[in-house]
Amino acid sequence: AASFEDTRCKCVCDKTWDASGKETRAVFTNTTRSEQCDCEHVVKPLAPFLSCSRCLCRTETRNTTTIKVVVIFIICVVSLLFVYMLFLLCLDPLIQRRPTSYQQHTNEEEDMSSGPRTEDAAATTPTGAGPSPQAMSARQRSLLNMVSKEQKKWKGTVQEQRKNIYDRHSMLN
Amino acid sequence: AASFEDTRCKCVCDKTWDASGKETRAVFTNTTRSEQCDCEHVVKPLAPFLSCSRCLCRTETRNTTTIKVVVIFIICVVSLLFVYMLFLLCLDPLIQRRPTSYQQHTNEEEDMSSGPRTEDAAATTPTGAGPSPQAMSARQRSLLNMVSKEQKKWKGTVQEQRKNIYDRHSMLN
Amino acid sequence: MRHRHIVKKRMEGCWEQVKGAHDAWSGWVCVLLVGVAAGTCAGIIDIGATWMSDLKEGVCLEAFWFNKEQCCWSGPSLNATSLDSAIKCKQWYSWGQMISGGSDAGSYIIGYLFFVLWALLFGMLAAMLVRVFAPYACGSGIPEIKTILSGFIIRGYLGKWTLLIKSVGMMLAVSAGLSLGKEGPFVHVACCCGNIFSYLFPKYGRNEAKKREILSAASAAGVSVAFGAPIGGVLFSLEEVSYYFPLKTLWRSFFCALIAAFILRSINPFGNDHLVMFSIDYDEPWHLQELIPFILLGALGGLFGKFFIKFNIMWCRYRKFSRLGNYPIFEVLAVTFITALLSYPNPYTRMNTSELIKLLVSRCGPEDDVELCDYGRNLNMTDTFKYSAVAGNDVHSALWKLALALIFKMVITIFTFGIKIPAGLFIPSMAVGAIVGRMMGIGFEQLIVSNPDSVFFSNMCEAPDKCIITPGLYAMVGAAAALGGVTRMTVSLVVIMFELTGGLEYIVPMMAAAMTSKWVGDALGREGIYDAHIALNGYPYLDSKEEFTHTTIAADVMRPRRNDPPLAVITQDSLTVEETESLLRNTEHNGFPVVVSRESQYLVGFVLRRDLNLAIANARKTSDGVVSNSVIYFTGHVPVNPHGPAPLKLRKILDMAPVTITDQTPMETVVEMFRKLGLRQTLVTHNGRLLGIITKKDVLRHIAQLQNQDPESILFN
Amino acid sequence: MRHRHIVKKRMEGCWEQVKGAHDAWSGWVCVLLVGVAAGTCAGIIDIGATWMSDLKEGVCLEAFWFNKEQCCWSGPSLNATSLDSAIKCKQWYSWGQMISGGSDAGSYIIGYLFFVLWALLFGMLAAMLVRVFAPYACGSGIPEIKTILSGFIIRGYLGKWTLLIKSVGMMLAVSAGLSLGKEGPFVHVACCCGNIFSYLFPKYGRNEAKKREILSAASAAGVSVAFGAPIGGVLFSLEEVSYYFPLKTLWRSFFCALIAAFILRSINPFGNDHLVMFSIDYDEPWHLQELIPFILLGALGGLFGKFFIKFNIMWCRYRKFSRLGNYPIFEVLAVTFITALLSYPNPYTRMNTSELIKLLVSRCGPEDDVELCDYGRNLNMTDTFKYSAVAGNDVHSALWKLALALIFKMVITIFTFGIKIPAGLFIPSMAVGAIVGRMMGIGFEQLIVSNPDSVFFSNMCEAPDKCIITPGLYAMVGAAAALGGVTRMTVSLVVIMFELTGGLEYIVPMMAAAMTSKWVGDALGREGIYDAHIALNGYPYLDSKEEFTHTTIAADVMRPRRNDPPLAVITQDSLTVEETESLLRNTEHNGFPVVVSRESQYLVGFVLRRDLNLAIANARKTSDGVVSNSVIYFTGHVPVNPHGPAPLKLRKILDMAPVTITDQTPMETVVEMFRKLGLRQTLVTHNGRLLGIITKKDVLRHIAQLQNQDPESILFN
Repeated sequence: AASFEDTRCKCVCDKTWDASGKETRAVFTNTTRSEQCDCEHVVKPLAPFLSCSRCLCRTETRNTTTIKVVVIFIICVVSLLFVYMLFLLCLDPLIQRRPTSYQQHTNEEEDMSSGPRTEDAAATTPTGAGPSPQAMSARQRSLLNMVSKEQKKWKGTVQEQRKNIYDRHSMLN
Repeated sequence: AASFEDTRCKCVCDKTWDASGKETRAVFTNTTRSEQCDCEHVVKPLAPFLSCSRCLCRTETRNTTTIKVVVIFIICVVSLLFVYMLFLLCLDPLIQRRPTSYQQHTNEEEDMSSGPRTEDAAATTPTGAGPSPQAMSARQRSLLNMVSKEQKKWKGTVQEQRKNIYDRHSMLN
Repeated sequence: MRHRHIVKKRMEGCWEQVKGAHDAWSGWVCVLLVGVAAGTCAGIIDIGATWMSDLKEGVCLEAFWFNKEQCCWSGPSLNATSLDSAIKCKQWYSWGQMISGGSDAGSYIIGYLFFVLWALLFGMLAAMLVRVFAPYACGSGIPEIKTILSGFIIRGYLGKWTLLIKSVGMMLAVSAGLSLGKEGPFVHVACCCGNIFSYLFPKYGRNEAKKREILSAASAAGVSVAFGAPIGGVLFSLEEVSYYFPLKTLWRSFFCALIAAFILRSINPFGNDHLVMFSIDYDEPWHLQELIPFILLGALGGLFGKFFIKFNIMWCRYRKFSRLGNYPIFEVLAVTFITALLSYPNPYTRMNTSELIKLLVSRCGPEDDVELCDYGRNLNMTDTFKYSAVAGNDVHSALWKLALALIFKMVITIFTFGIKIPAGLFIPSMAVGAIVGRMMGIGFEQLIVSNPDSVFFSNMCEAPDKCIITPGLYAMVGAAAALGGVTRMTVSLVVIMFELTGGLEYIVPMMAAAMTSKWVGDALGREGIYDAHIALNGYPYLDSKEEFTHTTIAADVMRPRRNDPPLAVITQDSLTVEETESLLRNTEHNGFPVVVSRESQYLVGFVLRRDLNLAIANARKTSDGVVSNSVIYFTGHVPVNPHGPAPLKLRKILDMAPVTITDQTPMETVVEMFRKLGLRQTLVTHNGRLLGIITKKDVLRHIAQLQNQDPESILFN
Repeated sequence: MRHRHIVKKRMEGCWEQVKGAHDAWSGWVCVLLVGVAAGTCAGIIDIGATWMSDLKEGVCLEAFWFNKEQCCWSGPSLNATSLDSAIKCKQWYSWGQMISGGSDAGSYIIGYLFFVLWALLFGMLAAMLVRVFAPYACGSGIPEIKTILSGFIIRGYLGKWTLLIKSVGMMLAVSAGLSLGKEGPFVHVACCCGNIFSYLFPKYGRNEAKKREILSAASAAGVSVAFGAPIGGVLFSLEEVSYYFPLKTLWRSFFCALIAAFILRSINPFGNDHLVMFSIDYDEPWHLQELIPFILLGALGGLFGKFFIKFNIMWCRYRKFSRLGNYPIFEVLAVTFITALLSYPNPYTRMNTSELIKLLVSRCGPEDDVELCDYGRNLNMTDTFKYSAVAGNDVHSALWKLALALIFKMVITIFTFGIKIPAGLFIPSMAVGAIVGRMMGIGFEQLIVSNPDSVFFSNMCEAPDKCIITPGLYAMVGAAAALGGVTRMTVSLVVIMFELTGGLEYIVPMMAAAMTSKWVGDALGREGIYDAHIALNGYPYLDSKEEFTHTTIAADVMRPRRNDPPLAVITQDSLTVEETESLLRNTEHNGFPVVVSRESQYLVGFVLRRDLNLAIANARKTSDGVVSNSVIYFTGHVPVNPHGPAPLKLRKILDMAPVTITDQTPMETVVEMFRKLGLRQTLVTHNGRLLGIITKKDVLRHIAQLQNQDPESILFN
């Protein structure tokens, strides 16, 4: 079993050839921290005939834990997204069985156009700051309702984005 | 007589001590271009006992002609200025024997103030683009007159600067 | 009165100061958070992308979370024959090796198959995720961010889902081996972070103009983490992305960029090796006559940029208007399949593009056993790797492969940039430039090595066998030239390049190439790729770099035109609620000028459609007595009329300080005012009377008309 | 009509393009020339200054044009005992050696005497030349150039004589050994070059706004040659000097800065040694806990900056308002005498200040035999100079001398900056910071070397005798902090510092120090030294960095005030020539608004006093029939009145597009318009009627009033 250390000492030497004319290796690494990182301790034991004047040694560190945690985190995120995507694509239409409506509105007009519509548009974006008035008034309803409403809003936004990009080709070409 | 070369090879080695405990020199230079610039050619002949692994050699160039020309040019300029200054300070007042008049004007107003005065001011600056109208009309007069007029204008500018800085202390404090 | 005013000010001074300090503080905290978030995202994406990329080839069985390099990190060195025998990295198992056991041909075919399948899987996943969760996450994002920073609002473009999907999609797209980079999308990701965090601070979340300051800083952080180049990031934000870059945000942007780079460096995903992206370890001098190839490289870069932009835009236009646009996921799959199929056989296309660039810009050292470094060196010389030598056979075969890789990359990138997954352009164009540069560098090197005694090259050789030409430098210069040709960046490009490589002394070569590239590119066509995409999409973006040199005046541009119906105006004290409502119904303007009377047309102010709508609806609901024929008053004092219906006072929604110009104002000045003051509209007056209105769209249409373009292509018109 | 207009435009298009190309071309040629000139000037000044400096100590008898270093360049090395015996440089003769022959005490005294005499001679010459030929050549020049770039015009400030005298005076002043640098004045010199060359191109010479673009580029070139830092120069110009920095000039500035640096590098005054000013040859890592001393250095730098600014301004104010100001040459001589007298005994003050900085920021190598490098090193270790060691006695004595030098420099610089010779501030403040930094670095180094096993420092030592702390890095950071404290530069400072030293990896320490320094400095007082000098001189400079946060409106600021006489206006068709002339005589305004009639006050346009004056004088001279009671018409059509005197039509001098605002406009917007559009005045209207006028001076006065300053201190008021 290999050990995956966090520190190594890497020495790069000039290439030479041994007696049989074969090229010797030029890079030597050593992962035991206890020894000093110089040619005498790293290269000499392996290749006593190499001249240390042509070697350059350097300590290098990495963080294996970070890599492990991040990669596992990424796998989880991608899997979750994948499962949720499958749910949305396959099961959701079966459950809901009704066409999702969305209102088409033009983007630039929005931030200067009639008040209520703008309010509405702001509330449908996932980036909206805090709950919108409508959401506030929905406090009486159950939590489930709120979640499903949020989800519907989000779906509306996504559908509109999809419309902009995939159908009307008005953005991001 | 020393020779002042344009190229040298400079080798810097680690300090060592000779048999008598005296520090040896660490820097070796060689100005003969023909030889190669490395430890073998520069350090070894002088100090055969030094290890070349601890020496670093570098070719350096300079341009002695540039230095010579520039320094002589500077000496000339400074001398000329000095002589002219002496002339202005000592002889000029004796020759002219009349107070140089200058018109005081405030600077910001200038570039938006009444036309003729601005024209005038522009013409008095040494940076004015091309000859001013007055200078054009003076084409009939002799060259000497023109030079003396230019000089007078320049003196006016300088006197005004002097006034601003040394007397009124309104600028550059 | 005035005196009292000042005294009041002074008393407020202390409180103002506290408020001001808090305000400034919140800005700093916000950019700090943005920097930390951008750095973290970049770290995660870096690790994920390299891991997934290597997954195409094999897996580190004992610790599956390592990529190939990390897997072999602590064992015997990667690319050197051992002292005794050829010890390969034992921990890494390629798919071929695992399945076929040992046979070489079978292993190759299985490896090929897995390579293509993984690529297709990644590409498909990326395209599906983008389509299902956040369509705005596709593309590079820089054109849109430029547009947003110029004052346009795209709702949801910088949202949470976009951030998540763009990050994941970027990893998948890069891992699929497509010819795209993750550097452009980093800017988008950082801007998403900026937008999300700005909602924590009311000062920034509620004010679009203030939020743009944060976004400017965030885009600096994006480039900073993409390349590890904080200063380059700030300059990129200043030169390329930001529209208004007030100097007070310069410092904050730099702080943000630096924090992001610092966080990324602390995460230090792959150990010390990768601190500077393409770090070079040489500092050999360059010689004056080398400027000729450098300038040639610049010209080639400019040409490449021009043609790349032209064909890419052509293809995007085709996609936009043809049936191709209806099959985005199929398109991604097709491009992925072709890319994977063609790139496996050639080692220079199979490897990660940024690794390829790194290989090309570096000098051959003693530890390099690759084809490109097969030189006949005299190993008894000191500093043998500093000097050029005669190339061996392997170099020639490498040149052939590089040439093939060059053609492949050039063609495939045109089709790749614009497909509906997150995709940046920096790395592919740099790769193209670096290949051309390295090839030219090797050619020049061999020319000189074979003629060391020539008069032209005499100062480049210390001795006949000691000539210094560094092909890696040519690759670096070529990369800068190609990137400059495509993006038309200048100063920021040079700074990014030298932060990227650490080659501070090569600023003149880089500069010469970048300059030539820009000049050649501009001579062939003024637009960079981002501007071209902005124009293709018709975003309302008023370019702040182009000079407006025409002599038209405001009267030529303003609405209403000669035969148009008169301008819809509101009088300050005579219009009834009903009339106003019908005006609101019948027009679609965003706002209305308020005048003294319809006859005199003296301008009083400007009122926004939204405010007017809200105010009337509100008054109808709550105020007692406001009915359809109530008169709306925008004046300070309202005449008391006990018989008529209750008046509606709307002075508080009136903007008393609209920006006005006279009809004789040159359009040059008007354009400058729109740019510098960030106006949306300006009112045109003559002797104090209102004549018309000029909106940003009118200006854009006018400019398009003067450039003989279709003025109606401006978006959302 | 409109269509024809467009068609005409198109026909003109081609010619316009040619003209446009020529215009762009002339800009590039102009900055090229400026760059070449700035580089050449810098090369000459560099050579001259070092030569003259060394003249104080001795002369190279065989080739008098060499300074000490160049004199001994090719002989045995300077600072090493020879292999056999102590061979000193034989070509260089110190004055003491030449005159006294050999005795040590006599030689010292004669050397001292010559040192002081030469210094006095140089100082005297510099002061006299400035006084006689170009008084504007004194000082640093940066505050004035900032003011000029903000739109103010100082005639003759950038003239030929200023250039010549500033260059010569700079050499003399530096050679006199005064505590000043030649880096600030380089900016002034480069701007003079820019101004002079802009007259070769009518597009730039005739248009002040265009000329300022050239001046921006020139100031970038100035910093570029001062430090060999082209990118830092551009950022300096952007951050500190320039007021309007349109992006299109960014590229041109960079080009100019680069050409200047390239020319200077080609002149290569002193051989390869000096390519980067304070080049460092180490790239040791720094550790996280070192940030504490770095931040401490930053705080000290901020404190130093604050107190330096305070005392320097106090002294300058004293000079300005007391009798001291009447003896400028005497003052220069006195300061020179004191400086020379006190600096000779201490080697760290006797040497050139930039050499001192170079010594402090560099690492002790094998060739260094100076006191500061007296460490007890283990010479058998590989890379012994990389690791810290216990300091010897010489280091302690060097620390004492450095402390004395620090106090001396801090005090004398306060009195030096502001005397009437060319004087920059960068080098002295960097020297102060570098001394503090080096001292702190050595302290920290010794602390760690004596406690290598401590928990806090464990990660800084590979082994008990292998701790890495680089005191030179501390000096570098300290220099950045002190310079940042004095000038309040931020990004450009960091960029300059790392271009200066080549230490790309030390950007975080540098940044932390610069940031702390700026924050500490700003907490104690907002102004940098240049802003403080601008305020002291009362230049009309509208700071573009400070936010205007007050809630006043235009009506509060405009003239006429409540009790003032009404605004002097001209009616468009009723004023006679005589009335206008009397108006011109009785008022001193720079321009007059033109209104429809005195009763209605509807605004028509704006006419400049100068134009009006010229037009009337012209008409009186040439037009037939224009007499004192001719009516002046600014309207398009003039009623035919055969009986009355001939009318005077002045429509062509009328500016039909004056910038107007309403009286309710917040001053925040007004200030922004003044800054961004570079206005000199704006007219205030209400419902289309003219109410008043706001000039730049009114704005400045208003800001001064809000900051509780004396509003009447604005210059030329």
